[in-house]
Amino acid sequence: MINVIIIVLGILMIASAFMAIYMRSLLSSIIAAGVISLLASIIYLLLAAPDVAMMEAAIGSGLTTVVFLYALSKVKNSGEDNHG
Amino acid sequence: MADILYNTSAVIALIAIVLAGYRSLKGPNVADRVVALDVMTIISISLIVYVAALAQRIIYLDVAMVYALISFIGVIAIARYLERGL
Amino acid sequence: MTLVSIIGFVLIIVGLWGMLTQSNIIKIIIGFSIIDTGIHLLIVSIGYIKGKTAPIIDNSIVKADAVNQVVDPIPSALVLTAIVIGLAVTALMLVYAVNLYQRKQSLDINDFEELKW
Amino acid sequence: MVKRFLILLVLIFFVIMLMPLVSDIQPQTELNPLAEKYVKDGPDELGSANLVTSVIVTYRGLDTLGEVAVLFIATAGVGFMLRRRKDSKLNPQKKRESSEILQTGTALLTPLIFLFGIYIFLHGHLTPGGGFQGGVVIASAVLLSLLSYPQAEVNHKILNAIKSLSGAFYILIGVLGLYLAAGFLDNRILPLGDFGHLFSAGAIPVIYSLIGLKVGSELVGILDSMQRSDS
Repeated sequence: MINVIIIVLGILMIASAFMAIYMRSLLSSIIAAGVISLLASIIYLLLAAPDVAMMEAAIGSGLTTVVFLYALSKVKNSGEDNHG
Repeated sequence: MADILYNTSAVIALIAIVLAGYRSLKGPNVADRVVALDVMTIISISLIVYVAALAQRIIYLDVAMVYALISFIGVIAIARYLERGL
Repeated sequence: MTLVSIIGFVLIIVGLWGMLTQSNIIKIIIGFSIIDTGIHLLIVSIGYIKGKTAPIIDNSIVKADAVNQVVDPIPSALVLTAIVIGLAVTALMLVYAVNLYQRKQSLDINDFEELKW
Repeated sequence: MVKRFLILLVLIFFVIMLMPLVSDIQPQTELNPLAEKYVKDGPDELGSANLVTSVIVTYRGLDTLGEVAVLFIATAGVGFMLRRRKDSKLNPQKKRESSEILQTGTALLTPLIFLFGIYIFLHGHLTPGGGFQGGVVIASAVLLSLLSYPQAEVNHKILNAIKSLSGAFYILIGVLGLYLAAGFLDNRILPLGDFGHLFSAGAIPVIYSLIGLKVGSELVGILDSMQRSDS
């Protein structure tokens, strides 16, 4: 069962990574990058590393997204369509 | 008996996370993706509790608490960004 | 080679591909953070031992028999500090990107050609 | 087109170069000798139930010191690059106020998140978590306040005081370990106490609390300078 969970989450992570790179709008890329670290923390827990899982849960899904968004809100006049 | 219960719940959670992931990758709108991210957070919490039950360690539940208490901040930040308040 | 190490390796390659092909600076930084996650997965997967549990001693682990029951604590400790540094470095790179944008009003890496030869 | 081809070539080269490294990772069946020593001697020697904590704080304490230094340098870099220009011609556009629901929820949740962060770094030697995680949780609480009250200002004197004092005391406790116990950042300067209780494991709770305060204040510094820089 553990292997099935790891395979499904891994496929989702790799698909999110491709979408994070090829998505047209920057905001969607940032959300896809958030999905990657969200799923990574479950894999850390399956690998018996709860400390790392807690770290990734706190940093990856919260603070990294917010830091990216602060930077994006300072450059948002660059002609990007943020609602795509 | 307990094995069947564990496996069934894991399969249900995996199907749910795949569906939410599909919406977060495809969703035509940013709002769709944000809601999908929020749904994936909730399903992840249940998966973490599942892993804790599978490994029979009560201390893993701390990770689920951190998740539940912290991870909505990203969604709030995206919402504030969309309404030009960040 | 284990399953998780394959996932980590693929993430590293995908992130590198993104860093090399994309021209938007923020996309490059996103590629960097994908590489970060891949490396962390790779390092944690080295310390995992099948069928063993987390290196935290409580009621469910006998203290004298802990050697046969827990996984390697050292990769966890390394990755723990690496994640915080990753966040700080990402923030620093984003600040550089914002400064570059204020200089030229553009985020395209091809517009910055002072050092091109 | 040529550029794409070159990138693909570089990537294939990279894969070939790293492939032996990854394929050498075999599923292990037992601990390597160093980890075995840490696991076998750690609980009796240092009294910490969480072995990751004992590796981070004491066995590899110098690594953690270097990590905190890198974090400090990165924060200083962010603050330097985003320093507020007094003579800025752009007047900062008015930010939209947050809604009533968010403000009420923030007022309810921020003390709870603070409390949970303090719980995490005080119990770093018993449960998963510790200084780094607790610091991040505290930074998230401040971030929630910054999101719902965008005009609010973080008190910089208090922030800088926490930053400097926690760093200084961290070094001081490390040096005390050099004199009173076996080496730098040794935790046996305080009595070890009963295994598995809150007041145990010597100085590990004190050191980890200081690390938590340091990491939390540094991250708050990064977030605050990114939020208030007008550009």
